[in-house]
Amino acid sequence: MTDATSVDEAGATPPPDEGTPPPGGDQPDWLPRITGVGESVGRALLVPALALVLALFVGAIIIMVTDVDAWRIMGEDPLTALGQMLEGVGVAYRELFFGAFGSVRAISETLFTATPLILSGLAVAIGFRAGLFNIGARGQMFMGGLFAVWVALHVELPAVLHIPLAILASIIGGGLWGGLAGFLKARTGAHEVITTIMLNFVAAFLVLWALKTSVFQEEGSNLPQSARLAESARLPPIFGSEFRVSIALFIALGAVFFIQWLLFRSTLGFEFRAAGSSPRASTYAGMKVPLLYTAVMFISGALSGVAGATMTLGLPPYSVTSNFPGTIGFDAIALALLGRSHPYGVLWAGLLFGALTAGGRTMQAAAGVSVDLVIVMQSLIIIFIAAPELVRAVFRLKPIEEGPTQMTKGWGA
Amino acid sequence: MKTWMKLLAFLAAFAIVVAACGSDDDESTDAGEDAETTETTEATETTETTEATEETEATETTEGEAAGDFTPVKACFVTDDAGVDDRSFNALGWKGVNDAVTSGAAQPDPILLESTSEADYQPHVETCLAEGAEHIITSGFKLADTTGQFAEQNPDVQWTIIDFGSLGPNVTGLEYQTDEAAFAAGYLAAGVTETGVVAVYGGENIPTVSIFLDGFARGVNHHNEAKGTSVSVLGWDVDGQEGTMTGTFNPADPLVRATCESQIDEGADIILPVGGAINLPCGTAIQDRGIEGALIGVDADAFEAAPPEFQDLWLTSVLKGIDIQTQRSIEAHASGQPLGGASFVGNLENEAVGLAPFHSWEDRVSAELADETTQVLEDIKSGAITWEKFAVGG
Amino acid sequence: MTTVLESSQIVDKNRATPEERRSSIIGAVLIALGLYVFWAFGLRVDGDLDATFNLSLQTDRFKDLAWVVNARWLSIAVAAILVGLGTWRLTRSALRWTNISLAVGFGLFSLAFLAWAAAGSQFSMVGMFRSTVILAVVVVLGALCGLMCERVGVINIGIEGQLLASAFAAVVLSSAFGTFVGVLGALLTGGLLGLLLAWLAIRFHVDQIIAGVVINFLALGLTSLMSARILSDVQSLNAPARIPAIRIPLLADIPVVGPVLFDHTYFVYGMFLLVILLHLGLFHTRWGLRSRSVGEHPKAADTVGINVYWIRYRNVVLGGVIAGFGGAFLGLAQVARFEENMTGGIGFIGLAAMIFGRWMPVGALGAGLVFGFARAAQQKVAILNTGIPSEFLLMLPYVVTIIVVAGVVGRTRPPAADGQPYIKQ
Amino acid sequence: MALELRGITKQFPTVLANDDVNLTVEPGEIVALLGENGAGKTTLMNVLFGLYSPDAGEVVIDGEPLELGSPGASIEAGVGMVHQHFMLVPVFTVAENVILGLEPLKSLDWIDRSAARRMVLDISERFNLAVDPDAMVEDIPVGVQQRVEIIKVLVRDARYIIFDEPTAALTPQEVDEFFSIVRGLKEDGKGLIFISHKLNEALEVADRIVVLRDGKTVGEADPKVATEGQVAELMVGRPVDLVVHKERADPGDVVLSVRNLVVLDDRDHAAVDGVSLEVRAGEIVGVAGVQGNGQTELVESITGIRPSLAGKVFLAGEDVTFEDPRDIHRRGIAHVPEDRQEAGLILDFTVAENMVLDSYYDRPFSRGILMDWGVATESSQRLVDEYDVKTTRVDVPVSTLSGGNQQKVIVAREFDREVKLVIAAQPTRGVDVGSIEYIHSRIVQERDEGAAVLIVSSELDEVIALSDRLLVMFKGKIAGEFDPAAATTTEIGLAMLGSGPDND
Repeated sequence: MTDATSVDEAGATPPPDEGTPPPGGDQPDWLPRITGVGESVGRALLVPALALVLALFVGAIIIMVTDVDAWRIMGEDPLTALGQMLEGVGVAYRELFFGAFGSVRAISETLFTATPLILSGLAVAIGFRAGLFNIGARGQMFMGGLFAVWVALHVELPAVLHIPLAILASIIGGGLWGGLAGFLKARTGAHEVITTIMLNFVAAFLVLWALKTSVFQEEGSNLPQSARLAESARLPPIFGSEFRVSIALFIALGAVFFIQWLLFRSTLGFEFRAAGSSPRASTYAGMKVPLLYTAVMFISGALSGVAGATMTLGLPPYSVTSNFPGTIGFDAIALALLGRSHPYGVLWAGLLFGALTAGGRTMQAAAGVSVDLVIVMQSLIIIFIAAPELVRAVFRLKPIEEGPTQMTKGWGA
Repeated sequence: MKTWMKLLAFLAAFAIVVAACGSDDDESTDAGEDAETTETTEATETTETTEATEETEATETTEGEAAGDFTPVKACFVTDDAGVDDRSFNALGWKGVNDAVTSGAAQPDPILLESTSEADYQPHVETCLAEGAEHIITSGFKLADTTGQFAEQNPDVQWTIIDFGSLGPNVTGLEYQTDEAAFAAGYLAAGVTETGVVAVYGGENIPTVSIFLDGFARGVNHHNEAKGTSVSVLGWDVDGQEGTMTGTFNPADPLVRATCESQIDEGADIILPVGGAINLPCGTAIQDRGIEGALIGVDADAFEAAPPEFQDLWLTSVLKGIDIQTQRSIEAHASGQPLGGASFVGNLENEAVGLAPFHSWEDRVSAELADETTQVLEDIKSGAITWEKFAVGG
Repeated sequence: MTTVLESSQIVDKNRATPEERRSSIIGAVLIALGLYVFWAFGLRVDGDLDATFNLSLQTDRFKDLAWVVNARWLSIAVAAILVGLGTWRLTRSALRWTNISLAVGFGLFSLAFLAWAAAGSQFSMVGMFRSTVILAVVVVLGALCGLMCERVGVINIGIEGQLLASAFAAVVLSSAFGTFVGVLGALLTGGLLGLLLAWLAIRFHVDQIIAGVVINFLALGLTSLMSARILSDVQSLNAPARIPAIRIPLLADIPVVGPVLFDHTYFVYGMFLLVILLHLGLFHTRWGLRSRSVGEHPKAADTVGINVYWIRYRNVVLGGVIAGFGGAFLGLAQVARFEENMTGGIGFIGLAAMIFGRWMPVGALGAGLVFGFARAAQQKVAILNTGIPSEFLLMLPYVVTIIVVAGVVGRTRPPAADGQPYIKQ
Repeated sequence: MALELRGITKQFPTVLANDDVNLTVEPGEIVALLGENGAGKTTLMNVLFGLYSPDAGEVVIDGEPLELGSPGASIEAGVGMVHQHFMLVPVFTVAENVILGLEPLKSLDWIDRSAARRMVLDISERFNLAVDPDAMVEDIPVGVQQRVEIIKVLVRDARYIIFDEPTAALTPQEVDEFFSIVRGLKEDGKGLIFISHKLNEALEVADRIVVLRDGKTVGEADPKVATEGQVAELMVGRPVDLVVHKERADPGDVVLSVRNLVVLDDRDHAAVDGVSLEVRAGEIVGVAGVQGNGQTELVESITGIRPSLAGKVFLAGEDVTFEDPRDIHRRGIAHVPEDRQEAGLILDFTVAENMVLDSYYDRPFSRGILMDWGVATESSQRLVDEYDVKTTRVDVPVSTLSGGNQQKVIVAREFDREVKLVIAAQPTRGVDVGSIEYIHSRIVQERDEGAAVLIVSSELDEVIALSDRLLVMFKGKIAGEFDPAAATTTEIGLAMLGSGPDND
């Protein structure tokens, strides 16, 4: 009674999420699945590129429509008004681009901004792979960051040891916070969506409180702000102190490769993916699914925790206030989805979002267009990429037979 | 192509709505602008009124010596992650910058950079520098370390930081001993209350918020001691330095209004909410519950600054002259004075903090109480009333 | 030959059934709670102190109702009941009432905690319950929106965005054209975003969670952008009239119940009405039967000629309208002002309430009230100067939710086809 | 007056399921549509019923063309279908399921429950289909669920009724009962299409037999004259051997011993209620019974997936009651689970990944925590060849394989090692004839190599053919033991209904 797809009609089963390589191709056997590039590069990039174009186009319309000054003269002099609107769009996009790629500083900013996004995006992605929806990246960033700050303030070590120890602390902090949600799901069935949302709030208040205790505060200060972190615990900038991009970037890249390896080359990753695709079959195959849930949430939390560490140990001026995760925890969900829960996908998506955010800052300064436009464009890009049919329809491309792009597993079981 | 059309239709509909509002409100827009300018002028008047009420000497004694003789400087304003619409220090700081433009001390179209997260501070400051700003105003203690660092690297630029002390020879720090005025407000509230219960609540238990609550609670206690009353203060524990917090500065969170209602339910009729716009839900609560209550504003004179429908609710406001000092800091710079690096601690003495007039509550505050309150203000200034003041800044 | 046929009354049981295990764990928890109450609230409170729970508001017709109780003795009584209840759970072989025992246990614990906090002082219990209802409104409406969608198999994670966008619409349209248009606009905006979700999920088979996330982003981005670029310039568009409370004659004068339930804006009445309507609707009407069939087994619905897509579109849009109602409450009944990101995550709490309430309207109401109660109660405790840092009180509602979800609710069963796109060949 | 399908063609992404198929059914006629699994029978009927839109062709009912692609239109035109996978909402009551789509209303939208109950009882009495209208569908046995499906169709006044594999899950008695229902419907003037791959049933009940193969009609047969062999050859396209070849069993030591086992199902009811059984090396023990009588839970408990409440399980003399699935698996159990797609395979994993699903953690497929995909791929390739799994490559998702080949993947995975005990549940459900033959022969081969085999199946023919010893389960208990060679289907069928002679 509970059949999803009928068995005896072979053709009726929908293809799975990951683009099935066309039969008869001559790639090495396991390579396409692992790299995610099964189709030709051109075809793979077409839809994302067109999605970006569409998002820019819609964004332009929004800039024009919300140009209050231009609308005021629209009645008397529509041409000038229109010209003013178009000029506004031009300036905004020019600044957006230059702010993201126009200089060494811009590129540094793009990479700097992308770093925690990649890490927390990976956190959400690995959750999706195991069939869990971790909305708690924000809370895990809080806890990871807090643990790292504690080590940075209270341990005295040379940098080569201090930094790894602080990162390790963030792994533990974030991991415990994520693992708690996983444990509760495994033991009591409490849904991770509920628990991670709630743990976000709990962590936020916990950090707010902690930063007011003498454990973290600078002596004599009563501000909710940590003391300056020890020099030895600060993540050293790559291109000198003028540019913010730090070795955190390498940590993030390392994490991408590590998660890639973990998911596709290790037994644990095999188990994660199995539990994500079919908890029942995994149980039948002898895997301990509840344990896997706890483990995957630990790893997911640990990744977010490291993201939190990069926003504390790696954020000049190296004193920590109560909102260091910003909106990264929620952007992470979008990133994971945009990257199709694939580590490399998350990497590219993180760089894209980093560029948009970094460029958005400059755009705000120079063109007076609120950074919120960046959020709108991010959501448009996600829509267009998640609904390739939509893009194809707009550009009148030949539709291709594709199954539903279902990447998440609903509420799991 | 159908999809395409739908998309366009959606956007067109959207455009029409906005256009409708725009054209519809052409007049009201102008009116709005007018109102804004009026507001500005009134605000200046207010300060004067304040000073008049306090019967102090003329304004000219403070920094702005030769008004009008300015070389306009390029100003750049960076908010903290609360954004410029926080109805608090960011908003007031930005107002100060614009006032400086009006007075000719700052060049027109000063740069405003709103932060949404802590990662924005440094790039925003860098943007200010890149845009050639001569005077950079950073708002809030969260920007302190960034400001200190860049001020050192850029000794030729004048900096002003709000709610923090000076960070170098070219950084003016603006701090406010607002508990002095809040003390007087507490005294006043204790005299006005009919239920014998007054209340305070804040957004988060952080110094810039708690300083108001602490001063207010002490003021109430002073009234009890001086007059033998037994007015109780809800929401702040002077000994424990803890109190009722909403945990958010978002006025739309139903918890904010519930917090205020909760205090009303306990009998409070005079309430001091501290934290941006979180006083507005309390105004709605007082109105909707139909109690004879009042609010006390903070930062600016709420009678002027808050939406008109609440005008009758403000007993007074605890003024914190961020706008004025920001303006003066820019003016000092523009008038050719050497770059300054002092911490300015605003207090009753230097009139950077104060108590706003009673406006619509004028009749309900007895002359006797008004005089007593004025006397309390004087006594604090003279040191006749003193207590362990709340530590400002880091 | 192994035709040995044993009866089911086997003595050598290897293991306890999951139910039995749960029952005894909960028994142990209750006993622990009881002992803690005895120690923390019973012994350590001054024996002479009374806690006064006010049962009326100043504005009530019948004033000065109060319940005065000795805090120590109340705590000791509660401790005794908790221990008794726990022991009963441990020994009793019948397994019913497990959840009810736990709920009663938590309720009593809260009472003892409040009595301890209020010892020698007083607070308004009616006010607390009144706040509980108000704090539940958006959460419940969000949850109802979610369950409207999920009952037909569409996961809606965009409740937050729907609330935010409709609050924006409510404020702007109400400022420009009056309250009626404002509320209508909010309902429409919520519905339109529902339509967008349905369109992406049904027409384009976009992963439903992605579609929901996109709606959140889109709503946040667009409203913040318009707020920054338009509302800050044209402030008259951000000044709507507030929607007043309607005091229901006679009913509002009933002691305790009146101020808690019958002196609110129509959003509160609307919430209760919706809960009742949806509950009856889902389980007693054609609409409900068809909706649930689509969420449980869309193909079965299809085979009896029910248009799965139409039902999904309809319910998701209606769900959006409900969220729009919640958005209008946020925008017009609280402060009557738009603030950027003014929902602040409450839509996600609504989502949690939906799961917590097991996809039932009445469950959603219960979940919303539990959350609302925790928020209201912590605010009362904050007033009482207990010395607990405000941050810990503020996190209490979230901690309570986690405990309740983990302890009471446990595994939940979503509609079988939840999140599954339905594709006809 | 007839129902006609003309030139129906339906293309799926990878398969041409129907290729210009024509079919006519007259009122008062039973047409059996025969064909192997995957021959396109169900697709054809789903087209007729409006679930699929065909790429070409038309349907004419009593002279009126039918709007295709809408079940509503088909129902309106008098077509009813009893689906193989029942189209019942498990959490609804019988009455709710029946009235879904034509709800009797009291006022406005309010459902008239008593009218609904009456509708069910009316039909149930008229056609002698006993059901309890207030029972929850997930709580009632499969046979009763089928009756609910039939009532659903009859309530809608269908004149042409399609039965898709209706006897698959029924006991012999239920099958007889079902046939008498079908004949009653025929006398009532209904036109009936009976889809099956069981020749004997088609021959018994049908007036006309139409055979489909690879999406095409390949012939018709008159049941009065045709023989099983002829029709079977028509179906498969080659002569078919329908008997399982095996030698007499030579039972050795006891391998599996189950004592007084009590197991709870998901809703905490004792699904297995004190079962004891033994399986010896070199014998095949079959467990027959209607689905839902505890077989699933019995198997899950023996394999360690579901904890038992009481009783013991011994494997080769060792107590394995509390061991987890992996340890039990390591002791040499091969488990072919009943639910291939949910429990046996991970559909979006590749063939290779599925081939190592329960052995990935050990050499040679991994060292430490590092997977060796090279070895896994090679090994999978070998198994694909050895077990004749039809797939283009081993790195395509297993969901692209047909049901029979999916099942072979599981069999290959489970059998390719030293096996002491084989537990196979519904090993050939939804599998084509060729694969059935193959899987059966592999099972017998395992027995002959000395493994103990426990077969659980609701297909009585299959257990009878395979088993050396036959147990019948009813309501969580062993309701009887039979010698499959000697016992009659009637005897066994009675035990399956709980009224066997051995049942006390």
